[in-house]
Amino acid sequence: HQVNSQQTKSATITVGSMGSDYAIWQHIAKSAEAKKLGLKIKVKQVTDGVQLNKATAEGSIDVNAFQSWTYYVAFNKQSKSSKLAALGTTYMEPMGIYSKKYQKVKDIPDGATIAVADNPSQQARGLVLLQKAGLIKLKKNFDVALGSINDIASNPKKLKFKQIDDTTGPRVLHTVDAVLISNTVALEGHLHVLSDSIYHEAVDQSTKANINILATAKKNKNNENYKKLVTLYHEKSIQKYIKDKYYGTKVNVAKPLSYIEK
Amino acid sequence: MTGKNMIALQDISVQFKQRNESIQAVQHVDLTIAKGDIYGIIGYSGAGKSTLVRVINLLQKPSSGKVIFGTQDLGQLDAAGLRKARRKIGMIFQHFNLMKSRTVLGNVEYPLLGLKITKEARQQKALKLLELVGLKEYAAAYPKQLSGGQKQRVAIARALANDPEVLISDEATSALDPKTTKSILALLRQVNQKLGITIVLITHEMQVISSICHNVAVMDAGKIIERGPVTKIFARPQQKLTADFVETATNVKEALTRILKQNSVSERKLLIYLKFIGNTAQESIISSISRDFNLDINILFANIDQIDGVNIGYLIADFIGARSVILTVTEKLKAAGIAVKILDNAEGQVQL
Amino acid sequence: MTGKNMIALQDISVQFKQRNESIQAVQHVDLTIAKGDIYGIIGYSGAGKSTLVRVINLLQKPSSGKVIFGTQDLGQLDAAGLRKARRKIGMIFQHFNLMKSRTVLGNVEYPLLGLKITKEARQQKALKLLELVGLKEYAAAYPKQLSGGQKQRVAIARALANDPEVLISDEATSALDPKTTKSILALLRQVNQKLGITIVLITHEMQVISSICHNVAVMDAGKIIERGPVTKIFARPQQKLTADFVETATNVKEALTRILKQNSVSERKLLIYLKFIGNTAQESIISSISRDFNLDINILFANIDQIDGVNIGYLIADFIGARSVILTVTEKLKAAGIAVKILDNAEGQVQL
Amino acid sequence: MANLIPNVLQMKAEFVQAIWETLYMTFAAAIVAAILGLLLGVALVVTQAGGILEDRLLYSLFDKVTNLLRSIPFIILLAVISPLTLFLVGTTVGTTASLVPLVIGIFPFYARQVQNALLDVDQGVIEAAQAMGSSPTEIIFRVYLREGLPDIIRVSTLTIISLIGLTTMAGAIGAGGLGDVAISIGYARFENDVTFAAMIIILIFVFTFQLIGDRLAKVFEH
Amino acid sequence: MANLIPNVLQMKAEFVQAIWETLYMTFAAAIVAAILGLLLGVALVVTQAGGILEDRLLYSLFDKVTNLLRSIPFIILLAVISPLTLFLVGTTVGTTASLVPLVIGIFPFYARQVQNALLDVDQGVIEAAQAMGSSPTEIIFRVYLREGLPDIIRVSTLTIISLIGLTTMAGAIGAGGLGDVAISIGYARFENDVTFAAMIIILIFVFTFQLIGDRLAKVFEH
Ligand SMILES: Nc1ncnc2c1ncn2[C@@H]1O[C@H](COP(=O)(O)OP(=O)(O)OP(=O)(O)O)[C@@H](O)[C@H]1O
Ligand SMILES: Nc1ncnc2c1ncn2[C@@H]1O[C@H](COP(=O)(O)OP(=O)(O)OP(=O)(O)O)[C@@H](O)[C@H]1O
Ligand SMILES: [Mg+2]
Ligand SMILES: [Mg+2]
Repeated sequence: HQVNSQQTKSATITVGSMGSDYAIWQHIAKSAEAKKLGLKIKVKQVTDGVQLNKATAEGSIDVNAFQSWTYYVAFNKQSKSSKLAALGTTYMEPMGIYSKKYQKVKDIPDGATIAVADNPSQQARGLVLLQKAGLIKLKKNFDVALGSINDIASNPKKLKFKQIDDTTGPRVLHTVDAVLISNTVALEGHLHVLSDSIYHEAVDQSTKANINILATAKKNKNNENYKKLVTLYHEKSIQKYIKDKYYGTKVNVAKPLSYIEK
Repeated sequence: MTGKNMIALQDISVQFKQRNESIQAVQHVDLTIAKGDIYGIIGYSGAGKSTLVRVINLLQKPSSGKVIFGTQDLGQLDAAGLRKARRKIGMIFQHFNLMKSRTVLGNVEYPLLGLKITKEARQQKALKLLELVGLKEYAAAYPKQLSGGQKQRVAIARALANDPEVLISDEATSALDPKTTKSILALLRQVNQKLGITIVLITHEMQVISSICHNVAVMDAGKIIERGPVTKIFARPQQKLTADFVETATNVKEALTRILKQNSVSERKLLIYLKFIGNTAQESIISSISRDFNLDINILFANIDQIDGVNIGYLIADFIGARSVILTVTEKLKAAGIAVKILDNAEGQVQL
Repeated sequence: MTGKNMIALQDISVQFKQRNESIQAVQHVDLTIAKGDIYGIIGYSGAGKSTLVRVINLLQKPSSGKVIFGTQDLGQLDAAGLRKARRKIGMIFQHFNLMKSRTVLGNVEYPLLGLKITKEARQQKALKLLELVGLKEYAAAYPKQLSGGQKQRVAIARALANDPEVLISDEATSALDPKTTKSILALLRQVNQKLGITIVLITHEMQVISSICHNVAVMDAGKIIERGPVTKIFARPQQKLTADFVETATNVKEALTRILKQNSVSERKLLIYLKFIGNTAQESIISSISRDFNLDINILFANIDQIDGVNIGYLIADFIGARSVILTVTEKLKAAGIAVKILDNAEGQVQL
Repeated sequence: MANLIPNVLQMKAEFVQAIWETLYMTFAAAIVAAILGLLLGVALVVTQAGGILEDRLLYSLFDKVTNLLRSIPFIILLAVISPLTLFLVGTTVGTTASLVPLVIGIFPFYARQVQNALLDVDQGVIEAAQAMGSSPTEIIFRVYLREGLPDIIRVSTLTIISLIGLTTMAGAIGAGGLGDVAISIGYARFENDVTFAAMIIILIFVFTFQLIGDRLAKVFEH
Repeated sequence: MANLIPNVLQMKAEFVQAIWETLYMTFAAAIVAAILGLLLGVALVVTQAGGILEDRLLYSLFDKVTNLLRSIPFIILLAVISPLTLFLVGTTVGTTASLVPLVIGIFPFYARQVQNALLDVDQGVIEAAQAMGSSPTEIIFRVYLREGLPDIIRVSTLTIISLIGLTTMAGAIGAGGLGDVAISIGYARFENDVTFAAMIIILIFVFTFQLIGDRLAKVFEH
C-alpha cells in the first residue's frame, strides 16, 4: 500500500536548484538515463537558498541540489521546526580568490578591498580560504558553517571586506582588489577556477565539508526514487556532460555520506 | 398658504468645534414654514443660512433643538426612517452637484434607483420630469455638456423625482447670470403653484426674494433678526441690515446720495422723498396733487414696482411751488398713508 | 476722455483647436479704448469676452490682428519687452488669484520683486496701496483669512503696484455679493478718477455697466455686435441681445408682462409706456401734463435713474381722461423727445 | 540577429514561460489586491473625518495598518512572510506562492491610491446623495465607485505597473518570471542580450497597461 | 531581554553601522534625487500643454524618459546600472556605489510626484503672474515652487519612504544597511530577533519622516 502511494508520487520529482546546478539538472531531467530509471523530473529555480531549504523541508520541493554540506548542517542547526536529510553527495568544486589587478596572493597590498559573500556558509568558507592563503587568521573556535568576518583573529594587511550578494561576484571583479567566488557562480560568469583564480581550494580531505549534496525533507529520507537521483547524477554520460561543460571544475564525489560525517 | 405647518425648527443651535475655538453657526433659531409657502432666507456670507437649512433634513445634526417635519420629530427617527423622511425633502445646490458619470436621465433616475419599480417606469418618470423642466431632448447628454442654467434644471428635476413635499434651494441661482436666474426662479414658482410644493430658498440677493418669496427671514451671525411677509419687510424694514438689503434691491440710497450731491438750493423748491405701499400707488397721487395744488413735480428718481402682488414705490422728486403749498401737500400725502420725508440739503447721510 | 487712444485692437481673431473642431472664440474684432475711459464689455457666457481681453496683454496670442498699446505694437516686442509692457497693464480676476503662500503685503509686493529698489521702499509702496484699498491693518494676514471683497481689494492693490496705465477687470465682481460689488466698483471708479487709469471691465451684469462705465461693447459669439456710450446703449439698444441686457437691468419687460395680464379695459383709460432720456426727465412732464390737460396719471411702474450722468426713465402708467385728450398729450410728449407707446391690451409680448 | 541576441534565440521556451509567469503573477495578484485594496480604500474614505460613516477609532486603525504594511520593504516581506504563504497556499516556493507577498506588498499601496481617488469625488455630490436619502452602501456603490471610476482606473494602472516591478523580485522564492530571467540568467551569465530582452518585454507590458488604462479612463470620463 | 533578543544584543556595533549606512544612503540619494526630480518635475510642468514654456516635443521627451525609467524594476536596475556606477563613483560595490541605482531608481518617481504637486498650483495664480510681467524663471521660483511647497513637502515624505524601501535592496551590491542586516544576518542565519529589530528600526524611520513631513507641510500651509 505504502509502496503504491510512493510510486504514484514518483511520477514527478520536483528538484529545486539555482545557477549552474539548475542548468545541470535541466539537462539531467531531459536525459535518456532519467527515462531509463523511470524518473520524471521537474526543475525549479529558487534563488533564495533559505526559502529553497524551507520549501524542501515542508515538501513543496522534493529534492534540492544547490548546497554544500556545511550549508546543510547550518540549516538543520538553526531551523527549529523543519529539518532536512541528505540523500547523497554530488560533487565538490573549489572556491577561488579572483582578482583582475593582481597575479598572486602575495601581491595583494595592505588595505585592499576584498568582496565576500553575504550569506553565512559561503562567507565562512571564503574566510577559511583566505586563512589558507595566509591573508588572515581566524579565531580558534571558528564555525565553518556560520562564522563571519567578526570572527577574524588577526588581519595583518588591514584588508577591508565588502559583503555582497554572492551571485554578483563576477560583476564586481574589476572594481575591487579581490573577490571570493564560489565555483557555481564563477562558472555562470565564465570564470575558470583552475586558470582564472589566483588561489583556490584544494579538493581533498581537508575541504570535504564543502562537498555538495542532494537534500530532501527528513520524512522522505528513505524515498527510493529520490535516492535514485544520486545514482543518476553519477551516471557516466551525465558526468561527461558536466565535465565538458564545466571544464572539470565540478569534481565528481560519489562517496557515502558517512565519508563527510566523520 | 394653508396655514398647516410643513417644517418647524424649534430652538435650533449648531456649534462647530475647530481646533481651539468653537463657532456658534446657528443660535436658538425658531422657524415655522407653512405648507405651500415660498419662504426666503437672506443674509450675508457666513450668517449661518446653509447650516440652518441643512438642519431641516438633518444633513447637519443640531447641537440642540428639535426639527419637526410635518408631524414627525426627525431627531427621533432611526437611520432608515430618516432616509425615508429625507426623500420627502428635495434639495438643490449652488453648484448643482450632478453626477458627472451619469447622463441627464441617469441623474434624474438616481433617487428612484432604490424603489421597487421597473426600469421603464423609472425612466418614464424621469423623462416626465425632464419635460417639466424643459430638457427632454437632453436626456442622453452628460452634465458636462450643459450650461449652468440647464444643470440647475436637471438638479431641480432630480429633486422632484421622489415627489417631495418640500424643496430646499441653497443659493441655487447664485452661480447663474441674471437672465438664467430669472428662468430658474420662474420654474420654482411653477413647481410651487402646480405641484403645491413648499419651497425654502436661501439667497443673498434681495431681488431673488422680491421676485418669488411670500415670507422672508433675515439672518445675521446665526440668528434670525427679522422675519415676516416680503411686502412688509420691503415696506418697513426694522433692522439696519434688512434696510441695507432692501436698498440694494431698490437703489434708493445710492440715488439719494447722488441727488443730494447735485441738488441746488432754491426758495421755491423742496426735495422730497416718498414711499408708497399698497394701493396708494394706484391713486394717481402725483398727477392729482400737481393739478390740484398747481405744483411742478420733477421726478429725479423713481422705483415703482410690484412685490409679491403689492405695489411698492420709492420716489425722490423736486416739488416746485410756494413753500407753504408744498408743506400742505406733504400733510395731505401723509394722511393718504404715504411716508414722506423732506430732505434738507445737508451733505451726508439721510436716514430714510 | 482725452481722445488719445490707450488700446487699439485691430482685426483680432482667435481660434482654438480642440480635437477635431476649431472654435472661433473671437472674430475680426476692432476695438479702440481711449485713455482715461472706463470701457465695459458685456456678453453672455462663452461670448469670447475673456479671450478678447486676454489678447490685450497677449496672455492670449491672437490668430490674426494687431494689438497696439499706447504707441507700441505688442506683437513686435521680444519676450522681455512684452513683459515690460505687461507691467503697464494691471489685471484683476473673478477668482482673485492671490498667492496663498504670501501674506497680503507679500502679494502686493510681488510685482515689485524684480525691481531694483530696497526692501523698505518696496514695502512702503505696498503699504500705501493697501491703505488706498483700505486694508492696511491686514498687511500681515494671509489671503485665506480674508472675505471675498477683501481679497479682491488686495488683488486691485497688487494690480496697481506697477503703476499701470490700464486696469483690466475680468468679472472681478461676479463672485461677490451685491453690497461688496458696489464697494469694489466704487474703488475702481476712484482709481480711475484719482490715478487716471484706463479701465476695461468685463461683466455679464448690466447693473455693473450702468453704475460705472462710460462706454460699452456688447459681445456675442466672438463678435462685437453693438458699442457706444452707455447712455446711448441704454436709451436705444439696436440689437435684441442688447435690449435683453438693458431689460434685466430695468425690469421693464417683466413689469409689462404683469401689467398687461392684470389690466382692465376701459373707455376712459389708456395704458401708455414712456421712455425719457436726458433732460426731458427733469422737466416735470408728468405734473405739467396732468395739470395742463387735466389728466389723472396712474403710475404702475417707474424706473427713473441716472446712468453715467444722464437721466433715463421708464414709465408705465394709466392715463385717465378723454381719449382725444390723451392722444393729444402723447403727441406733445413725442415732440418733447420722449418715446411713447400706447399699449393695447392684446395678451402676449409687446415689442418696446 | 543571431549576432545581436545569440542567447535570446536559444531561450525561446524560457522566455515564453517567463512571460506567462509574469502575466500570471501580475493578474492573479492584481485581482486579489484590487479587492482588498478597494475594501480598505473605501473603508478609509468613509470612516475618515467628515466621511459618511465617520469613525475616528476605526479610521485611525485602518490608517495605521496601511502605513505599517506600506513601510515593510518588499524584499523583507518576501523573506519573512513564508509561514503565512504556507498556510494560505500550502507551499512557500513557486509562482503561486509568490502571490501572497505580492498581494500583501501591493494592496496597502493600492488602498491609499483608491482613497486619494475617492477623496476627489465632489463632496457636494455625496451630500446631494445623502439629502436624497441614499444609504451608505448606496452611496459607496452608486456614487463613490461610479463617480471615482476614471480616477480608480488611473490609480489601478499605476499600481499594476508597480506590481510588475515587484514580480521581478519574486524569483527569490522560485516564482520565475521575466525578472528572474533577466537576473539569474542574463545578469549572472553576462548574457546581456537576455537581460536586455527581458527588460524590453517588461517595458512593453508597462506601456501596454499604461495605454489601456489611459484609454479606459477616457472612456469613463464623461 | 537577553532571552528575547539574544542575537541583537551581541550585534550592537553592526546595528549602529547599519543605521548609519541606511541614513547615509537615504539622505545622500535623497539630496541628489531631489535636485534631479525637481528639475525634471518642473520641466514636465512648464513644457506640457498649457504650460508657461509649452513645448510638445520636449514634453513628450521628458514624459517618455520618465515613464521609461520608472518602468525599470529596481532589482534589475541594481544589476544593470553598474557600468554607469563605475564611471560615476569608481566602484560598483559599497554604500556609495549604491547611491547611483538609488538615485536613478527614485528620481523619476519623485519627478512625477513633483509634477502632480505643481499641477495643483492654481492656474489662475500662474496667469496672474504672467499678466504682471513675471519671466518663466520668476514664475518657477516665486510662484510654482513657493505655492506648491506644502504639496512638495508631502510628496517628498512619500518619496523618502519609498527610498528607504529601496535601500533595503541595496545590500545585494554591498551597501549594507538595515535591510541587509535583516536579510543576510537575521534571515539567512535564522536570527529572527535581528530581522525583527531591523524592521522595527526601519518602521521608526518611516514614521519619523512621516511625522516631520506632516508637520512641515502644515507650517507652510497658510
Ligand atoms: N463644517 C463646518 N465646520 C466649521 N465651521 C463651519 C462649518 N460649516 C460652516 N461653518 C461656519 O459656520 C458659519 C455659518 O456658515 P454657513 O455656511 O451656514 O453660512 P452661510 O450663511 O450659508 O454663508 P454663505 O452665504 O457663504 O453660504 C460660518 O462662520 C462658517 O465658517
Ligand atoms: N483655452 C481654450 N481652448 C479651447 N477653447 C477655449 C479656450 N478658452 C476659451 N475657449 C472657448 O472660447 C469661447 C469663448 O470663451 P471665453 O472664456 O472668452 O468666454 P467668456 O465670454 O469670457 O465667457 P464667461 O462669461 O463664461 O467667462 C468659448 O466657447 C470657450 O469654450
Ligand atoms: Mg451657504
Ligand atoms: Mg470669461
